[in-house]
Amino acid sequence: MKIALDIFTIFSVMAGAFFFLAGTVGLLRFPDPLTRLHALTKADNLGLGLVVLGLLPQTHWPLDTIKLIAIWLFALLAGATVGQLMACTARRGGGQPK
Amino acid sequence: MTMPDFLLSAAAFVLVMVALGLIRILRGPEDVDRMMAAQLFGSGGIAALLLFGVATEAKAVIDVALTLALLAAFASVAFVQGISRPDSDDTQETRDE
Amino acid sequence: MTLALAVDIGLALLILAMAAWTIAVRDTFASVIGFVTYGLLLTLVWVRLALPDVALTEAAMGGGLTGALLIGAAARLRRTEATVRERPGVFTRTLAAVLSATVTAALSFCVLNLPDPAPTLAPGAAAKLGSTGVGNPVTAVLLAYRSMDTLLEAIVVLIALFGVWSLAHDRFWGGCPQLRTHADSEGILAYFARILPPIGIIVGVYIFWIGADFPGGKFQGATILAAMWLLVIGAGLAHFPPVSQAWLRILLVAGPLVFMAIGFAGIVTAGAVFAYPDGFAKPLILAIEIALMPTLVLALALLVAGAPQRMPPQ
Amino acid sequence: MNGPTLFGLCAAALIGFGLYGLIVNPQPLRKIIGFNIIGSGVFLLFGTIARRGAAAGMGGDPVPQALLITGIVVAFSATALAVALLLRLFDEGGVVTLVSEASPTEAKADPPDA
Repeated sequence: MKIALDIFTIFSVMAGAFFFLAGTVGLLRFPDPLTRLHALTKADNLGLGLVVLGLLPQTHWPLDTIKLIAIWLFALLAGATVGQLMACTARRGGGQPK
Repeated sequence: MTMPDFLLSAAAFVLVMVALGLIRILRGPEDVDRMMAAQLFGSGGIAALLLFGVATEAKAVIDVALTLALLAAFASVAFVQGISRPDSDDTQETRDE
Repeated sequence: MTLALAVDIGLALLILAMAAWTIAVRDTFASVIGFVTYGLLLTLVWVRLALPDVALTEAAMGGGLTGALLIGAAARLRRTEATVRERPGVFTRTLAAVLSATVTAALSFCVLNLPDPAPTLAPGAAAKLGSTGVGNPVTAVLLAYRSMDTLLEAIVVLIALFGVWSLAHDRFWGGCPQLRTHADSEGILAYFARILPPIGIIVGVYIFWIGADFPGGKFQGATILAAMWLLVIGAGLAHFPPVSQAWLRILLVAGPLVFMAIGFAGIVTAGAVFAYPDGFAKPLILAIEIALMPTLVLALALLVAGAPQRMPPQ
Repeated sequence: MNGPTLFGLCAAALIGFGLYGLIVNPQPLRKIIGFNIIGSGVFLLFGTIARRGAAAGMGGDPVPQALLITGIVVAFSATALAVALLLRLFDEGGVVTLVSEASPTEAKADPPDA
C-alpha cells in the first residue's frame, strides 16, 4: 500500500512539474498576451493541482491535508479571477503600449 | 532515491522552470505580460514550498504556502485596478477590438 | 547536501538579478512588478534560512500590502513618471557605483569575518521559555523578553498612520480614505471579494492563534486580515469609515494602551515594568495580543489606503 | 561556503544595488523602491546572523528573528508614509521629480550620456 501511494505521488508530482514546464514554455513562446494567459492558467490550475494531489498521501491527516486542499482551492479561485481580469486588461491594450 | 530526495528535486525543477518564466518580466513587452510572469512565479513558488515543506517535514512551510496562496491574486488585482483608469476610456473597452 | 547548496546559489543569483533589474529598468510600473516578485523570492530565502516566522511575515507583507501600496501609487503617478526620462550623468553614476561597491565590499568583509562560533541568545531564550507559557520562542521574545520593542513598534505603526492622515487636504480632514476602484458589483472581482474573505479571515485568525506555539502570530495574522478588508473595499463592496469616527480611533489606540497598562501594572504585581506575575504570563500575553490585533489590522489597512480623499456622504 | 554565508554575501550585494538605485534613479517612487531593497538587504544580513545563531534545538536565534519581524512591519509603515508624502506632493504640484527644472545647470555641466 505504501509503495502504491509513493508511486502515485511520484507520477502526480512529475505530471505537475511537467505542467509548470509547459506553462513556462507557453509564457515564453506564445505570440500574444491572451495565449500566454492560457499557458499561465494551465500551470496555475493543473500544475499546482497535480503537485498538491501527489503530496496528499505524504501528509498528516487531517490538518495538513486540509491545508493542502485549501491551497489548491485558493489557487483555483485566484487563477480564475486573475485570468479574467488580465484578459480584460490585455484586450484593452495591456496598459501602456511601448 | 528516497522520497524526500525526489520531492526536493521536484521542488528545484519547478523553481527553475518558473524562474525561466521570469524572462518574460525582462522582455515584456507590456505590463500585462510582466504581471503574468509574476503570477506564474507565485504559483510555482507555492508548489516548490509545498514540495520542500513535505520533504523536510517542516510544517510551518505549509502555512507560508497557505498565506501566499491566499494572497496570490492580490498583486494582480491591484495591478488591474491601477492600470485601468476610471476617468478615461474604460467605457469603450469592449467595442474597440 | 550539494543539491541544497545548488538551490541556495540559484536562489541567491535569481534574487540579485531581480534586484538589479528592478533598479535598472526604465519604466516605473515594470519596476514595481519586479519588486513584488522580489518580495516572493525573499520569502523563499527566509524558508531556506529556516526562519519560518520571518517567512510568514514577508509572505503576508510582500504578497499583500506592499504590492498593493506601490502598485496603487505607481498607477496614480503614471503620467508624470513617464515624463521623467533624464538620468544623472556619467560622473554621478560612476560615483554612485563606486560608493555602492565600497559598501558592498565592506559588508562582505564583515560577513566573511563573523565570529565563529556565532554568539547566540537561543539557549537563554530556551531556558526561560517554560515560565512564559508560550511554546514559540519568537513570540516569547516579542511579548515577554523584549516586549518594550513590540510596544514601540505598535506605536510607530500608529505614528506613521497619523503622519499619513495629516497629509490630507484641509477640506477632507476627518474624511474617508479611498482606493482606486471602478468595479461593478456584478463583476468577477466582486465575486472573488465575496468568496475569499470569509475563508481568509479564518486563515488569518488561525495564523494568529497558532503563533503562541508555532510560527505565526499577531503581525502575520493582522496583515492577512488587513489584506482581506482591502480586497472587499477594492472590489467596491464596502468603503473606508471616516477617520474621525470615535470607534475607529478607540480601537486604534486600545492595543498600545492595554499593552502599557499591563506593562506598568507589572511594577506593582511583579516588581518591574513589563514583568508578568508568576503563573499569569500566558493569559496576560494573550490579552495583549488580542488587544493589539484590531489596532494592527486597522492601522495596516489604513496605511495602504492613504490620506483621506473625500468627505463622508451626509 | 554554506547557506548562511552565501545569503550574507547576497545581502551585502543587495544593499549595494539598493544604494545605487537610491542615488541614481530620479523618480521618487523608484527611490522608495531602492530604499526598500536596501532595507531587505539589511534584513537578510540580520537573518544570516539569526541563522548562524542556531542552537538549543532552534533553527535560528529567536532574538534577531523577533527584531526582523518588527523591522519588516516598521519598514512597511515607513514606506506607506513615504508614498503618502509623494502622492500629496503630486497633488500640490502635479510634478514629482527631484531633478528636472530645479537644476538645469547641473544637467548642462553633467550631460546625460547616450
